[in-house]
Amino acid sequence: MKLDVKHILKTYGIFLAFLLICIILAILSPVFLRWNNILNVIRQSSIYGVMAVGMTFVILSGGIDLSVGSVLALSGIIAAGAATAGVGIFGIVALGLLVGVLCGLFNGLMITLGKITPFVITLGMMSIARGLTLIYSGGRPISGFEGAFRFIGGGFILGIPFPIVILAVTVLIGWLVLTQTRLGRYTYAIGGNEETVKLSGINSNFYKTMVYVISGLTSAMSALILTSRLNSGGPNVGQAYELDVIAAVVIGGTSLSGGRGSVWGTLVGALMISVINNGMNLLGINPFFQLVVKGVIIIGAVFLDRLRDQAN
Amino acid sequence: MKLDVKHILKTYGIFLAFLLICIILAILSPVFLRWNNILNVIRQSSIYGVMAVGMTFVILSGGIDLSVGSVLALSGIIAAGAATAGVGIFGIVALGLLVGVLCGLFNGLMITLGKITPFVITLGMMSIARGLTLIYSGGRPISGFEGAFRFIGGGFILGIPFPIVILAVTVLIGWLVLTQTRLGRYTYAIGGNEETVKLSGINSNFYKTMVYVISGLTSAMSALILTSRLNSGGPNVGQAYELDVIAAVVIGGTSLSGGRGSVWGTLVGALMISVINNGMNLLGINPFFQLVVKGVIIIGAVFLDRLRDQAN
Amino acid sequence: MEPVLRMQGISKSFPGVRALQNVDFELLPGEVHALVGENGAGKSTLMKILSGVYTPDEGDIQLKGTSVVNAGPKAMLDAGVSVIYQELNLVPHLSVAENVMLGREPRRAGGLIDWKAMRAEVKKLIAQFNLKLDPRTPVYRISPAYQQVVEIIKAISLRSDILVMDEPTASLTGNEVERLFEIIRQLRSQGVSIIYISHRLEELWEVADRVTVLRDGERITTKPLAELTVPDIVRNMVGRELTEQYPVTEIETRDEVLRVEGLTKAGVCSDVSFAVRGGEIVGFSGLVGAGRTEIMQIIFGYLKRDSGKIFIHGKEVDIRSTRDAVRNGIALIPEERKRQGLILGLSVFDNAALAVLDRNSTFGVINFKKLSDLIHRIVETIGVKTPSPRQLVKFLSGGNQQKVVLSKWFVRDCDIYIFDEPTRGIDVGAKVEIYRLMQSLAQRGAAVIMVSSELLEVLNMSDRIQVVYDGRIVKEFRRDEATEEGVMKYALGVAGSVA
Amino acid sequence: GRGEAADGAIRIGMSVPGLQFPFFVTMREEAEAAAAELGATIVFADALNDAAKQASDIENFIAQGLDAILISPMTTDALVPVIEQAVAAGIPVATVDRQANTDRVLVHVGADNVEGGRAAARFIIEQLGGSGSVIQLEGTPGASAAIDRKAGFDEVMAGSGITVLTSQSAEFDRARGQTVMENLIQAYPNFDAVFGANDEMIIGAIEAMQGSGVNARDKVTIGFDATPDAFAYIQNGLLDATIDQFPGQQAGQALQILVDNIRTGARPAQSVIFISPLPVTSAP
Ligand SMILES: Nc1ncnc2c1ncn2[C@@H]1O[C@H](COP(=O)(O)OP(=O)(O)OP(=O)(O)O)[C@@H](O)[C@H]1O
Ligand SMILES: Nc1ncnc2c1ncn2[C@@H]1O[C@H](COP(=O)(O)OP(=O)(O)OP(=O)(O)O)[C@@H](O)[C@H]1O
Ligand SMILES: [Mg+2]
Ligand SMILES: [Mg+2]
Repeated sequence: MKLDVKHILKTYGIFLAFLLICIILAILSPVFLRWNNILNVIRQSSIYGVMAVGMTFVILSGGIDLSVGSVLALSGIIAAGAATAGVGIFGIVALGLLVGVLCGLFNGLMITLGKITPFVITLGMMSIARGLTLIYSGGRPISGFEGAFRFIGGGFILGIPFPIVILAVTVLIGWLVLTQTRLGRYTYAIGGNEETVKLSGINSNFYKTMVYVISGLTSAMSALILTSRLNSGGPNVGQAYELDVIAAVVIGGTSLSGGRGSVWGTLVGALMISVINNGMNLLGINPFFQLVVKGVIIIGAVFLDRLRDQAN
Repeated sequence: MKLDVKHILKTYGIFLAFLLICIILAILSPVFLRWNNILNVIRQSSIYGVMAVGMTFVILSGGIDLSVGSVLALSGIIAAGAATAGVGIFGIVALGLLVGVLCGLFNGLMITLGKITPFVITLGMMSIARGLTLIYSGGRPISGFEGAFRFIGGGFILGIPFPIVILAVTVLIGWLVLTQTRLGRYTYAIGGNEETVKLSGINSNFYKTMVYVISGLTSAMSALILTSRLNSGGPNVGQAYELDVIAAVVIGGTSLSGGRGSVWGTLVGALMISVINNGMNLLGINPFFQLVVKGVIIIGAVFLDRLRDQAN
Repeated sequence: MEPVLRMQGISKSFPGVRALQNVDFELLPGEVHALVGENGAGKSTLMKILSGVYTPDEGDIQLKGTSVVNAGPKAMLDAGVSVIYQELNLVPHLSVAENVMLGREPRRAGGLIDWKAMRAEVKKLIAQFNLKLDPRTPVYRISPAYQQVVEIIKAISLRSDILVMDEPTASLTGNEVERLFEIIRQLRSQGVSIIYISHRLEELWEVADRVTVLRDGERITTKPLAELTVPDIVRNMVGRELTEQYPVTEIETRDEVLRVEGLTKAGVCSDVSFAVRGGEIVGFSGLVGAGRTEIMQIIFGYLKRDSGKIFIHGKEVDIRSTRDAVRNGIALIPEERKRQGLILGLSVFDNAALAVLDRNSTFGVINFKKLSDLIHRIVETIGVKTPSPRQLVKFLSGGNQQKVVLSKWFVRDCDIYIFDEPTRGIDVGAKVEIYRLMQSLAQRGAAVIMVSSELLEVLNMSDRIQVVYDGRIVKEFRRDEATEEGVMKYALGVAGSVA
Repeated sequence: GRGEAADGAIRIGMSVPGLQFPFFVTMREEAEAAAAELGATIVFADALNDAAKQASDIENFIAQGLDAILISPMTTDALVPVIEQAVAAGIPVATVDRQANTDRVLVHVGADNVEGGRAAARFIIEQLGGSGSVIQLEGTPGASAAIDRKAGFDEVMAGSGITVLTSQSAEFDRARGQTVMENLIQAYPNFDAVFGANDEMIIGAIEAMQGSGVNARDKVTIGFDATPDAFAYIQNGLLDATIDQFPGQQAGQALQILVDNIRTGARPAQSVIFISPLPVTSAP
């Protein structure tokens, strides 16, 4: 028996912590479990969640990407610019994603070929992309889009908000890529022991670069959701998102030193952050106290999860 | 000859990049090299610089401390509260430092005994300390201090601003501790391979905890400088400082994976960030472009330094 | 016969070290060519040049007549050269199967990895070794010996023309070694050329055809093994006559220093009791996985025990941490040097000083003058080959790294020394030095425990031998009653069930 | 309105861009006091300076079925979708201080930031007698308050005889205001006036002057937001004026209109109410 509990905690520690939080909230607030509120929470987590899938790749490979928030802003403002200039929906999406991919490509190439540590290069990119966003927009939001583009953030498919669909698809694809493709397995391998990967004749630089491209891509996807949802691209959106996104990944059990973790943990991490925010709003907790409560919950949840690490 | 250049770059890469930036600024702005401006820049870097010394310990040990900005705020507001309540200068300083030490102790104990990863626990502390600051202050600055306390941020010793004296002493002590004491050597060793340290009969948990206590202490020192200098403690000071402080350490050549780096590099990293900001103000660069310029300079400087890494 | 590989005039220097000087090396088709030399002689460096990890300063490499110098690891792999590196090269959190097939994953249509095919393939390979190993196990969970086998399987499965094995048997014991030799012979008969590096000189005659001896980065000789004896090779390696392999000294045994009673930890060991007197060397023998390492780690306070008592000088001590153990005068030289013994990114000095900083500092401030003298003396006595004590340990040869681990504990005066596989990867000359040092510790009155998988070493060095099987001590031999067969019988668990 | 909650209390959701700005701290405190007088309670959310979080907060308000929403939106457009969503769900919405680009809100009570910038510029021109030089400290690049205050200020300055020496961002932050001003004192030692786009920055700048041997009393200084700290500096003679946008009054009026609407269904006579921002030169 004892072993069983340990095994469950070991594998699902953070998931159980998450359930516990949900149960407590359901007891404290009748609103929490209402269908609309549940959709709300998941939709809210979609922005972080989608980016966090890309960040999971980066962190699994042993790297870090601080530029996600700024890349989101740049990609969003360019999509917004295109949308107000009358570009069609496919053009907008393509352009937005392209911006993210290019930023990621730049990060990846500077890390692999330029041999600069990921922290520094993505910190630089964070500053540069934000600056470009301000320059492009003149510091002003760009607003007011047509129907098709608005669907991305505001539409529904079979009663499910479209951002939730995007999140689900992204997590699923992320999981498939990580477990079923060479790109995914090499991502783990590079984070575990890059030297071995190189000695096995694998072009690790290519795969490492790809990981940052993926992160750029998911940032751009979040940008499209957010821009559409807010009906406006703003030069200041996404500020300090990197911390929340990395937090979702790390809370989800992915090791910051790379090589170990999963996209499911990340999903739970992202949902947990949304649920905490939602719950505190529902309960009307004083905003000053909210910060304390949030900190305590995050620590507490991971404390439960630590049993898993101990077992390893 | 070729070897010599390589050797110099290898050891002093970031220092040379820093000099280059200074030379360019000196050419572009006649004001840059004026004695007053130099004192200015160094004094401005003292806040980040002092914290970055503590952060160097943390990162050398293989950890990270995201809570420095919030701990600074908490420590500062409590010092400010004490100052306006008429507590004497020694009481203020002792109280401020105590707050930092306690926060660091909490971080350290949760990491070593609670076995929670540093990222998560210090992220939680970041939120908790900020919340406590807001609760204590009611969200408002606490302002207006007496002479003695104002000396810390505004005084001079032999024509040198006192914050610069504090910075110099902190870097010097940091360097001595890192190179000449067990605590310092164990910090490197823990960052290099904690298992080996444990198997060498060393109580690594104690030393690891100390590292976070030091970081809490330096955050509190910066809090005293900043609070005194601003003549007010604010609930919002120090936001996003963690990124700049970690950047100073990493730009200074300390490896984020631990075990390698020095406090001198950190000093150069902190000075560099101040110099870039100062230079852009002096040159009156458009604030939008400032972000781009800053990003490019940071990447460029570290690019120069990468030659050092390659040699290793 | 036309050689498949010809390396000519290879030279390579690192800062402060001339690793190779004008070395020639030839490999014939279907030949097993042994490469031997002292620690730091340049064996691994030569092989890393062959595999494209290093580029030589000078010299040419020809594979079947075409020059391939400077081609890089991938090109050499593609050209049919595969290498089992001395330092394990596995990805800890990937499975055994994935590690074996890394870079060559079978794929289904659509590019997805074909897990079934992969597992089946690796299962077949594992079967060759008669191992019970699930291909799905992550490699960090298996013992170093099994990890070594995984490396071997990986290299063999590449089906290369040239296979380099850099000390493949260092962490293996009897059974696995036998299987490895069979496989080597089989490969040879298929025309594969093998370069075989080892410090266990006796085993060369079982597999190798010719031998090349390196000394201080120079090639001393290349000859068929049939023309040589162990002393010949040793003479070529060290440049002088080495009289004895196991030094003999009479050491007077004193009072009991360490006594362990009923040490038990679920799933690891049960009811382990033994005692060691001052001046005694007690050997622990057993198969890989018998639990010797864990027993020692429990005594050293690194693993928690469920029950059992530890007495030092007759007094029960409460050891809850490694710090308690060291304070009570225990030293443990661990078996996995890279993971448990060294800090690769720090210098030789820092590593060697790690366990004695507390004794050489006042109020936490280190007395470097006193410490330097001590460290320099030991590093010299043990013979760590390094350009300077400031050299980072990661740049030392494998054997020299092991010597640094030994230095770390020799500088500290302890009452009890536990050596776990102390001579793994150590050359013959240095082994003798280490045996002497162990004896001098015993002479000083210390209790010495030696865990080793090299049976001969245990037999020759121990006053008494404890045989461990499945977490228990199943038999104790006195020196005069121990034989190879006797010890093996108990280690295999055969005799235990009878008795 | 959809009537009152079971216990009779009206619950109004209030969302502001960030409590890191003392302006909104004041607004929140005075709003809570005003709500209490009206027999309502405030459910408060801090957007932490993030439009996406603010949108989520409003969604959470809707999910809770609050009776009304009082919002100071992060940007003019970003919150429009959720505001319209709330109105569609039958929840009356009022905006304060910052406006939202929609005609669905019940009322907007605000003080025009552009007008505030103009007022600050006029004050400096008057104090300097029409000639001299000024340093401008802008807010966070891209923030609407920063853009608008700067726009109004620049517009009036352009037509005057006063030179704007430089305009740098200090991100609405006191410590940044201090360092940026220290740097600018080196580059432009002969300035006559400083405009800080909020009180935090101008206070930082005053501390910079005092610490660099420039007497702030000799310079014309004006901030923005009328925070208690600013009044303390005014009392000391270090600060000349601050632009008051009367956050409490804004929130109070908006709350009154919301409560009336819930109780009686009444709609205000005007759907946009502006309170003129004024430079104040002495503590209240
Ligand atoms: N990357 C490196 N940087 C500096 N010195 C090196 C490096 N690699 C090897 N050396 C040095 O080159 C010499 C030869 O090392 P090598 O690893 O080839 O020895 P080896 O014969 O394999 O020894 P061992 O039996 O101990 O494995 C040693 O002195 C070693 O310290
Ligand atoms: N991290 C781990 N997780 C699970 N099982 C492990 C782990 N490490 C080792 N084992 C298993 O525990 C057993 C002991 O392994 P180990 O190599 O430590 O043996 P040992 O006690 O050192 O053997 P020896 O007697 O040769 O010293 C083996 O069966 C091994 O596969
Ligand atoms: Mg070797
Ligand atoms: Mg063992």
